[in-house]
Amino acid sequence: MNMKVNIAGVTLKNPVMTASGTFGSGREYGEFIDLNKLGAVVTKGVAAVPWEGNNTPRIAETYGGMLNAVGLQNPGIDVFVQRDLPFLTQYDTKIVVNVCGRTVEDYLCVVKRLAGQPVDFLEINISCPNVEAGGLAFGQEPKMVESITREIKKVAKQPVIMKLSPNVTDITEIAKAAEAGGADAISLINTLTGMKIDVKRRAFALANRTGGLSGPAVHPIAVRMVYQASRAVQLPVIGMGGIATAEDAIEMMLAGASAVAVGTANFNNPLVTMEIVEGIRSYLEEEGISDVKELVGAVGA
Amino acid sequence: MNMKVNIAGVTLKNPVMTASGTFGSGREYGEFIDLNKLGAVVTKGVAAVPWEGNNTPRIAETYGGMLNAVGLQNPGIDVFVQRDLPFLTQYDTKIVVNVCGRTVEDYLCVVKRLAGQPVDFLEINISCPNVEAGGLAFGQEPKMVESITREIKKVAKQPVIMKLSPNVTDITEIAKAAEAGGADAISLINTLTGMKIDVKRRAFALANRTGGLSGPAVHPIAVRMVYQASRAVQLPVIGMGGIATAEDAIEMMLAGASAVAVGTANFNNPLVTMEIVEGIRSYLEEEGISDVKELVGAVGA
Amino acid sequence: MAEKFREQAVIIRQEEISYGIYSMWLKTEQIAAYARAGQFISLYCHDGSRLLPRPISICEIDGLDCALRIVYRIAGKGTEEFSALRTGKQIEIVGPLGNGFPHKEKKALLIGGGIGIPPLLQLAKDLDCEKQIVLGYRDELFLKDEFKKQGEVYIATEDGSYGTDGNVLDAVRENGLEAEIIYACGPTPMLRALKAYAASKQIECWLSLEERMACGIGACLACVCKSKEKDDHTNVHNKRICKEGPVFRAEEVEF
Amino acid sequence: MAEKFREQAVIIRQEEISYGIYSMWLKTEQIAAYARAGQFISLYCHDGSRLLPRPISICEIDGLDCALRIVYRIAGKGTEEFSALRTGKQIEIVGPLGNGFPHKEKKALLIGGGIGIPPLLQLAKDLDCEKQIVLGYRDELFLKDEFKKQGEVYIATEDGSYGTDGNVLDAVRENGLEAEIIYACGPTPMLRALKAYAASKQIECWLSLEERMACGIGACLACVCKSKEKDDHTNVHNKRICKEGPVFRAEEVEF
Repeated sequence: MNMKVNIAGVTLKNPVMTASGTFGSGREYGEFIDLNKLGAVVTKGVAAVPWEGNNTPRIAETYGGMLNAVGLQNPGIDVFVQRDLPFLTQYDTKIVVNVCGRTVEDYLCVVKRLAGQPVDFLEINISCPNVEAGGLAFGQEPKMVESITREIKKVAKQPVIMKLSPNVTDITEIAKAAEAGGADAISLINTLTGMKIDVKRRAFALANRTGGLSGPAVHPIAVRMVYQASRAVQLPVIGMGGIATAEDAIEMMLAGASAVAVGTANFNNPLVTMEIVEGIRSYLEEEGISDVKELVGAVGA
Repeated sequence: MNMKVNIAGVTLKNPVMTASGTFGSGREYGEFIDLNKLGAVVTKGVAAVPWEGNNTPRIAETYGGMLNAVGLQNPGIDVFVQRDLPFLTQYDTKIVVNVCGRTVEDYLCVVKRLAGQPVDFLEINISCPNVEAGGLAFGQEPKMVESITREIKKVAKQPVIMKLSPNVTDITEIAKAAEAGGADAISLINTLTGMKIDVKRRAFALANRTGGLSGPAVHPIAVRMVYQASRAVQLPVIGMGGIATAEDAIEMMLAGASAVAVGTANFNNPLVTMEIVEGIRSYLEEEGISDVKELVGAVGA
Repeated sequence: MAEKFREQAVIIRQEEISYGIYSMWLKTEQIAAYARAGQFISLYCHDGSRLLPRPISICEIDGLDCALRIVYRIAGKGTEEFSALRTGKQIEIVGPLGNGFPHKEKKALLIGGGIGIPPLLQLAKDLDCEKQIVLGYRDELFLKDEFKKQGEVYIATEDGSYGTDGNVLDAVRENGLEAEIIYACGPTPMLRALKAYAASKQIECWLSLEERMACGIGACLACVCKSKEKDDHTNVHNKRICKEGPVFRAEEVEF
Repeated sequence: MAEKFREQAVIIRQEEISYGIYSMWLKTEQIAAYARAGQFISLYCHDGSRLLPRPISICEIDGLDCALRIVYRIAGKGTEEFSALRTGKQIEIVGPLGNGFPHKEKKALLIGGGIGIPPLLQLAKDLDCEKQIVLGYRDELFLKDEFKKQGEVYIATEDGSYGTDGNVLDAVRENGLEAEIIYACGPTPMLRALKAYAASKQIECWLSLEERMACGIGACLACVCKSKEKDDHTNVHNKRICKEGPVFRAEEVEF
């Protein structure tokens, strides 16, 4: 049985990746799981310089999900390259570095710095709802998405995945803009902007007031957007949003994703990625499907 | 203690309404609860002529929520006026008639027909994701929202509530468009477009492929949008989206809603609206708040 | 207006009577006293991630003890949750819901297929007339002996391991069964075949239909089926399975 | 790298020891054998609507029986769920997490406030030195007698119903307590006051902090506190409470 998938010319041993921001640079979850068994590790977003992130509380639980407003705290590209990347290259898995910035120049700086590094993909975060400048502001306007994609592609030495926001009227327009800008793949969905209020204190649950909603609660929205986006462009789609079981991952692939990323579910179960890899394998066996790639977009077929 | 709220000059005995489409015209839930105890009953959407709705399956459960694609099946305005309205007027509660249409003329036809009827509010559904024409198409474009609101206001004899879709990049633009068109109030959120795929059959769970996501899963998105919209306009806001407990309702009011509507939670517990009314009352007592109106927008105060 | 109740029912006992099929007796306050054969109850999950009630047909009614029996198959996580409930545990239910079977004094064929078999048991007990019972299974049998106490039972199995090798209509034909009225519940292809059979033989035929439900009480319009005539309530060619049904005259509905 | 485990622990026993405060003994496979005073475990809810683990401090460790004790307050639906678990029930836990208290052989003040009291019990048992224990409560006392077995105990209550009328620092002053080292856990205002007190008296001071957590293992960066120096791991002025903490030198952190 084949579990391998190919994204923009790079072969992953299986379609299960981690979702940026939930998995650090792999070190912490590496105490629970064998990172060699992942299709890819997607790092926490890294910027040109260290970012302090938002004030606390940065997190709030919601019904079937959670809100986060970490605000892209990160140690900056230098420490990342010196410390985190060498940690990851010890493992036989693909490395996707998530890149964030407040300006186009910020993004370009990180992308250039990674040019000679042992990195398999760049994932460009233009969809973080929790930072004042950059992030989501870049990801909601098709023209902006196209132009930032084009700028990044000019300097990138690795395939570029544009990570899209679900906080838009029409996801297909944004996906097409990324494609027009030359993206090698798209990933979606980032989190949905949400809010929680503590009724006892009559105050915001998060210091940042709003946060990004993730977890199983948002899965049906993610499946819909992956379905729409994958039919709107020729690019491979990496599907994420509330995947917590092998069934959820398979559903995402049937909708049109070539690979999937698991995020919030790690917090509920540090071993969940391993269970999903095994669950997909079992499903293929039970259904008599010899190649996991046959699932991609196979809904209604 | 005062539980009364005022929306566009109409006084409701308490801020708890039902959400359109989940409550029929009140008859079925009237077998479980005392409709007299509701702030208002919001009817299922009614159109100029009977609508057959979508094929089945029309419903799918999701994690902490559900998808529906009923497709606005309704008996048409004539039967509604002859049969359902007289049923509702037996009760000492306010009546909000939800109006749907495929064209502007459809909406106007229903609104005119209701002009002389014992109806307290019109709620205009420009945000249903489950019909081919009309519905959502009207609700995602600010210019369209403004113009349809203006047309309706020209003929409406009751206060007009515009019901907004969350499937937009910027809810404040849509809210402002409704205000510019002359709306008396806005209600939000309608459902978020979602999809579920049955992995065993590798087929869509809903005949309509996509459906509207509702339930506690979406509550944080609703709270955020109510917060944003209520600060963008001077209109009263009716908050809905995943309200299942008194706490959820209070949270929505703290975010800026003058009243709330309870939808999907009725399916989980037919008595839930009564429990929410009582729960709000208890909260006010415990917190020493003498007027429920003090909650409106009081987050962070 | 039919009486409906929301109650905390208590599990009297539960057992697995066939692979993945469970029989549960529930103590109710009022529901059993009002229930009729062919009606259903809505059962609510304890787990908060599952919001919608599971509609399950009533298999037996013990009005004296105010107890109800349901027999259901594990079809997902909700029914899996129910199957783990032990004696004494509570479960929230709403009922009785739907119309139930009519009771006519005519020579009857009661035909059940798979998990459509259980609702016919109470009907078989209630009907005071000549009755023949046809039960169709994939392979493993259940409830057979209980039906035998109520009348002549004919079995069909898809794998041919017991009785007629085939479906319920094969069993009807193989045994030359005749009737003035058919009551049936089972998978859609079986009901379609029975509708055609009854029409060709001009036999009165009542079918219990199934569809995904949300509210279970007629408010949400999720669980409709197409109807031949315009329905009084909906004013379109749709009938609510949870309210006007689940039992319909075969000619009334298209499915 | 510290050993961490995910396990299905089993409830040995549980009781309410004060209004809304529960004491639970858990049988673990490995976690208890590796745990130290001041560390915590993550407990996962059964109900699917609650996804995030609840971090709860370890109150006592029985390494021989591989058992752990936690004492926690019902603060929401998750802890309410835990409080209903009876002997023999399972619960998923991850641990041991965090750094725990250092063990120094110096004359010690152990200071706990409210639900910050329990983690000091194991520390009190472990510390082989002169120790004075100060416990601050709003009103109702708990764990007092267990602490008494470990050293001299001084009590402060906010309502003045027992011991010093006031907070833990009032009790320290009223009793003229002196020490070379302070270990403390409790509400933020108390910890702030202790930090200032220790600085003014130039006493070594270790504080156990709290913050909303998601992963509990250092990956998500939710539960940070401001640090005086740039942190080695984060490369900014933030420390992860779940990983570098929850116990910090008072001077290291700003909160």
